[in-house]
Amino acid sequence: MDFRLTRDQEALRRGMRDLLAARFGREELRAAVDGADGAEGADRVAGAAGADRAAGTDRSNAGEGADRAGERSVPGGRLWRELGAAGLFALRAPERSGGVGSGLPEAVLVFEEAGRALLPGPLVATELAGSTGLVPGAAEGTVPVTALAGARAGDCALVEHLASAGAVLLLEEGRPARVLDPAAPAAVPMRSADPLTPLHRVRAPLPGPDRAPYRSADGSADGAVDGGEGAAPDGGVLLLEGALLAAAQQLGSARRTLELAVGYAREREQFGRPIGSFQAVQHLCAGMLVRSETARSVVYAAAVTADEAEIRAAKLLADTAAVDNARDCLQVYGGTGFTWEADVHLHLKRAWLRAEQWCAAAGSEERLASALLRPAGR
Amino acid sequence: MDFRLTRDQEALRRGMRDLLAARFGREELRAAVDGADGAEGADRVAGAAGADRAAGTDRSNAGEGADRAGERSVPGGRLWRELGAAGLFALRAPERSGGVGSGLPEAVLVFEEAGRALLPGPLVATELAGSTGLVPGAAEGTVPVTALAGARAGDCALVEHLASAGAVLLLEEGRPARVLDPAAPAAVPMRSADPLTPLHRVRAPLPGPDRAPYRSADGSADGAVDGGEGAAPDGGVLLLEGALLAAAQQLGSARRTLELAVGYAREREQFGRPIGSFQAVQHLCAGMLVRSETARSVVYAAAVTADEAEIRAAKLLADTAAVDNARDCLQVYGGTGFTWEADVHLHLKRAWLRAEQWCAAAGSEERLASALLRPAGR
Amino acid sequence: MELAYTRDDEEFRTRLRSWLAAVLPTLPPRPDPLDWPARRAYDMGWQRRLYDAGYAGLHWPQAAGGRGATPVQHLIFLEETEAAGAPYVGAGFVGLLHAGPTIAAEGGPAQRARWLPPILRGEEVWCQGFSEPEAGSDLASLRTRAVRSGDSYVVTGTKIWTSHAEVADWCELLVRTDPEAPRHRGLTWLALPMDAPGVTVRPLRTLAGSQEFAEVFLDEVRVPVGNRVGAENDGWRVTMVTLSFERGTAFAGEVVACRRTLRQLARRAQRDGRWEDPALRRRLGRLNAEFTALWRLVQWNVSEAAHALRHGGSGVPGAGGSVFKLRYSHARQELYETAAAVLGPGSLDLAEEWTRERLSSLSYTIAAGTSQIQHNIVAERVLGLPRGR
Amino acid sequence: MELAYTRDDEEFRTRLRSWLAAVLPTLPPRPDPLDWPARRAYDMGWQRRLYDAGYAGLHWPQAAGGRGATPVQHLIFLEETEAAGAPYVGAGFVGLLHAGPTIAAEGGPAQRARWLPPILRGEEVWCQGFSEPEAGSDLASLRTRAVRSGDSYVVTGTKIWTSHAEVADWCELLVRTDPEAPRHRGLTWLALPMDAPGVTVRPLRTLAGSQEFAEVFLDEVRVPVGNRVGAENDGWRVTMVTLSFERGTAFAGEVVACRRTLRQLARRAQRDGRWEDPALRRRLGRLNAEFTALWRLVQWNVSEAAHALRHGGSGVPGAGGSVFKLRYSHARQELYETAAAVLGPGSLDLAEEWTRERLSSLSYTIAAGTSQIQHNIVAERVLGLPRGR
Repeated sequence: MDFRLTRDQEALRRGMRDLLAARFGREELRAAVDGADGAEGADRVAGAAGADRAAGTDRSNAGEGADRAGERSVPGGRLWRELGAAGLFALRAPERSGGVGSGLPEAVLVFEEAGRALLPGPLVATELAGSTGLVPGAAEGTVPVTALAGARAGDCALVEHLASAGAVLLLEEGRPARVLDPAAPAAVPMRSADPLTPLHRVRAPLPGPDRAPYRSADGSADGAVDGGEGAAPDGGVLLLEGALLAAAQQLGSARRTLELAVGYAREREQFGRPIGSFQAVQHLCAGMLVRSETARSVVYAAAVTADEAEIRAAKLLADTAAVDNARDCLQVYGGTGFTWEADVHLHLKRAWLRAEQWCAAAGSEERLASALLRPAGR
Repeated sequence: MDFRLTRDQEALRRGMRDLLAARFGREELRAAVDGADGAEGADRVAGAAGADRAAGTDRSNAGEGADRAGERSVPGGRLWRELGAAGLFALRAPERSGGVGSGLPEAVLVFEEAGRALLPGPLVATELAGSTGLVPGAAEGTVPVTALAGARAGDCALVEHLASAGAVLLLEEGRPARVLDPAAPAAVPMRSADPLTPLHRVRAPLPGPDRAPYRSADGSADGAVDGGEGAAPDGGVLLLEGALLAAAQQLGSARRTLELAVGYAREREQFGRPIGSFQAVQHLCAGMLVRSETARSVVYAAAVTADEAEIRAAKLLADTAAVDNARDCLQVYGGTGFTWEADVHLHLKRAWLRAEQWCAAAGSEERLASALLRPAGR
Repeated sequence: MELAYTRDDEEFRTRLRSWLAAVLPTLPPRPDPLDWPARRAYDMGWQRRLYDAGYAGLHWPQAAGGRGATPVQHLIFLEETEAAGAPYVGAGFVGLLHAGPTIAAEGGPAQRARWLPPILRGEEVWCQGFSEPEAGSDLASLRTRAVRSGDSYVVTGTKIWTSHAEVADWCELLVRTDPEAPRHRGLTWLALPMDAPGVTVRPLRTLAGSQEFAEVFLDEVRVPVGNRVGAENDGWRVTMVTLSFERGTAFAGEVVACRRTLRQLARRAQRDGRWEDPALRRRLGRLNAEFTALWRLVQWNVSEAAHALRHGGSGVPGAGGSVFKLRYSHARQELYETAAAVLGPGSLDLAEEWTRERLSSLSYTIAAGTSQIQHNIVAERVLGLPRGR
Repeated sequence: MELAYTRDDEEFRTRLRSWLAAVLPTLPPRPDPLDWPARRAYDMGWQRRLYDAGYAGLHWPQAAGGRGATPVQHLIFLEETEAAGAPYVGAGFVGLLHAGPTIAAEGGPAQRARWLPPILRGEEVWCQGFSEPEAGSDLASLRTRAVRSGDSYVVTGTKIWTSHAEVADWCELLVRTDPEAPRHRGLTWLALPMDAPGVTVRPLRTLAGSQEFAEVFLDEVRVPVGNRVGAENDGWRVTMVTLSFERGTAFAGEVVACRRTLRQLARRAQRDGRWEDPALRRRLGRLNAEFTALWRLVQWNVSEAAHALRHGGSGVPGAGGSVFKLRYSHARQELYETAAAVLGPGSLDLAEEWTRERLSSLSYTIAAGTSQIQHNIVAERVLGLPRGR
């Protein structure tokens, strides 16, 4: 047992961090936000008497601002293709299929970096589609894939980046994964709280085979699947893998807001000294580290074991770490953090969103409770 | 509207505080604890090979140590008779029945002082019995009365001070209050966590009229009830009044542990200065004040309005204030607070106990939730 | 412990309620939240109606043109207007609740005559220029400089978190006149005309996406010496006198509103089938207890303030308000966190007012003194713990 | 990221497991918790068996008579002994985990030869005399005085929170030898024979009612100068070297035990009908996640320690341990609060082990550095925030 990262893993992480710093640094992030914001902003003032209002924006398209503006980071756009070339979406595909042949741990490290950088787009579903080969073009980053994941009858499920997606993964426990046409789900656009993640809501019952799926993943429709290996992967398995990758993003975000808070606490002076010398601020920051270190240990372990209970535990703790760290970072920043210009709110909103996606808390808590009643292994 | 205490109320509170300081100060408190502890301690070492073990203590009597030792404060003993003479148990009885003729607000102030002083004994039930005249001798403090309150079929209910009680109030919602013989409930002694409150547990279904009640409060058995006014009070009403008096005790405890913490934080030095000058300790203490002030406002208001929802709100907030303040006081005291000799644990244990008595949290939360669905009055 | 209102107070309430019932249907439609001039017009129109009906400056001293009402009547006013859905004080906030009372308490006769009546009549809007980018929790560290030059001060600096700056006529400004003096000394209170040359207002967008606030940039703005209230270098005292001119009524209307909001949330939970979740129900039940208690805490503080006023004091000390603010800030955030739990995925939808209010609620533990600062105030000023270092 | 164990480690585990399966049934019955001599005999008997089987001083360097096992093997040892229900280290705690390692690192050859073998063989019990009534969080403020007199130090003072003092042969004692020196200077480490004249042990009762701890009163106790480890006035460094001789394994056995306890609690909830309460179920589910994560955090810290050791370090710095301790203390308290919620009224019954453990768990945020102090350590030493004043 040596839980630490291997040299290759460290190098992979460093490579992804450098790539994102070069291609999606703070400037690109804010450009993407401003782009999305322009469209959304135009929508917001519709109906207002403001002199500079932008007229004629169709409300149903408002959420797609993120895709239209901030050109580089548009799903399927230039950055996505670069990320695809770097292997982000095919890390776990076998090398013979053009993938990298890595495992979940490597995917987790890379997604942690994506979460840290607030990289937008339907990354998780595209990785699942790319690594399983379910959707051609996903691995290369040219066909963004989104997901309808784990919704049960009566649920109201979120779908992100539907307008820019080339396919929708439909993931249900106990059934093979299916690939739907993005036009298939009866989706209603939302005004997304996360400026970089346009959202639709879909109310289950979900579209069945009779509703013209883009392609059914069991091979019954056109197109071969997964290099011709036949049976589509189980929806429940992909759901858990997706939850783990989302947890990794949450972890990256939690560690980033900790960095932001500590940096600010060192620089910002009030009452003649850095606020980081006040116990109240120190304890907020220390609590943030405790959260992110604890979440990290279980996220990495879940990547190694791929155990259902452990993945659910990882998602629970990473959700809490991301949301609570963003909240505490905001508190450390004070008024500065309450501005649109600070990045804190982007982390908080994305963390809120991801906590609702890919196995939300209540369901996982129930599963983890039930697991306690089963005889313990050693 | 003038929410502040009247002069008479201030005087009443001051009188009770002075009386308790004179008759049940810290020395008497610790003597009572040591007395109870001697009996309980003897029980604890039974079976041990310790040289000083006391042999032959019947485990089933262990909980009654509090009643046998610490003579002054034994329910029904000298202090109780003095408190009876001061009106503690008949504050709300009409003057023509020998009571004080006060209202719930006065009872709340007096019970707040009792909670502050950690006065032992079945005070709440005895006051209910004394003020309603349900049990002769209750008002005078010569007949301690305990209660079986609000237990539903299948519940396991706590009864305190059963061995020293002369009667048991059986309080059920929607039914008249009844008075039972202390021998009636099939009670099993517990090893009480609170050294000053011996406990039994009774499993519902509770004893019915066929099981030889001491006296049925609807007048069907011997003895006139409530000055001959006929119908016994509703069990649900007494249950709520009991909850309010218990909340008042919790409030007194919460305010006391705040005083203790602040006093200790001012005196105790570490790192060359009073620990109360450290923000971490300051914030613990400030949080305690916020809890006790908020709880106070709703406890006092509930005493005025006697509204069910408000009483339940008062009990919820007072329970939380008492328990959390005791916890934080312990944290401020550090190791010192972890000793048996410090009073902190007595407050914590009593607060835990009272939180389980007289309307526990889950039921009240449900009621308060349902109340939100009813049309709001103004 | 008397929660019933006196006959006088009940009559006040009845009159107010009748008036509200009559006047509210006559109001124009609410303006768009992004249309500042329309909002100003709406808020000033409401203030004018209050003035005409004798409710303007309810809690101001009669000598300042107010009604000299008791804190209890002020509380009734806030409760009834909120319950009736009347407009908020809006653009009148700073004038009525801070700048006006400051001028009433510390201004000269001419200043009072010039500035107070237009506030009461809804003719002039004030904004507040206290906070600065480098002076948040530590207001005394503010850097905006004012240099005396003849009959004027020449003011240069940046103010932040200023509400209604876009439509304000005046700004109550705290500036540094003596850079050599210790932090709390050397500050001066000025009334800045917002149309003075050198004043630039830039909207400040919050994380909630709203533009309720602005930054105000001051570039060698000349402010006549006659616009100074109080002595030069005495601005800290002048300001603090009024900041503690608080009679337990702060946030009182909001507590009334939160209680209504909570009932709406419960009905929403019922509608969406979320009521079946006992954990959520209990959370709602506990919030009911919480806001019940907070309303009583308001009444307690108002009673204390009324008592203090009757005995010559000015109202509750700011520290009592800190206890309330700490609890209320937390309760309000918990209310909207609970709303998010009720909405589930819908909590990500900005079309839901719940979502927008959840974002706004994040400011409550930061604005007007972070919860960290409030804890310090309570520990040191109320509990008398030794000062931290 | 490798969670699988090496073949060597798996063989170590298999051998240990077989040995435990063979030896545990042969142990005498557990002694009564209040019978100190019986407890000593039991714990020392277990240590002797470990010694005979080659497991004594597993993590000690071989030069000190230990096995020089890796931190990973130490972790396996803690996991397997806990899982098998083997005895705890008990009365051997201070000798094996603190005083022994201190002597191994800082003692002279004669001192090592005198004190280390009896610790490993289970022949001598050590206790710890660090904390004092006036020196809790601030250990450097300790006041117990030691005055040099010929070949001895004459020691006077009071030590508190000393475990196993009643049956200890030796006490590792931190005393002040230079009252003029700054707080952390002027301290000296001494090995005190507990049978020396002037030593009085008084049991200290905790709020849990137990007497696990004692106060030790020292009245002009003579300690030979030869019992000093390290230089005079260098005791702080000597002590801290060993306090940070921590390889991520602290509380590892407890985490294994908590996970078992949590499963028992779930079954208890099921038995008592409390499983029907979804709020309670979810709380148990979240605890499952929490302790899963804590176990992984232990493995992470052990891996870091093993790596550091391989590269010449001494193990994890104490600050990494602070992160773990903060989280674990809170999780343990939450575990027993949840147990109280499961038990309801039964949570007031001391006959329930849950109730007694709930009381004991209260010490976790206080003992060995309060959570407040741990937060400071994390903020300043790990995050590098500026020192508080």
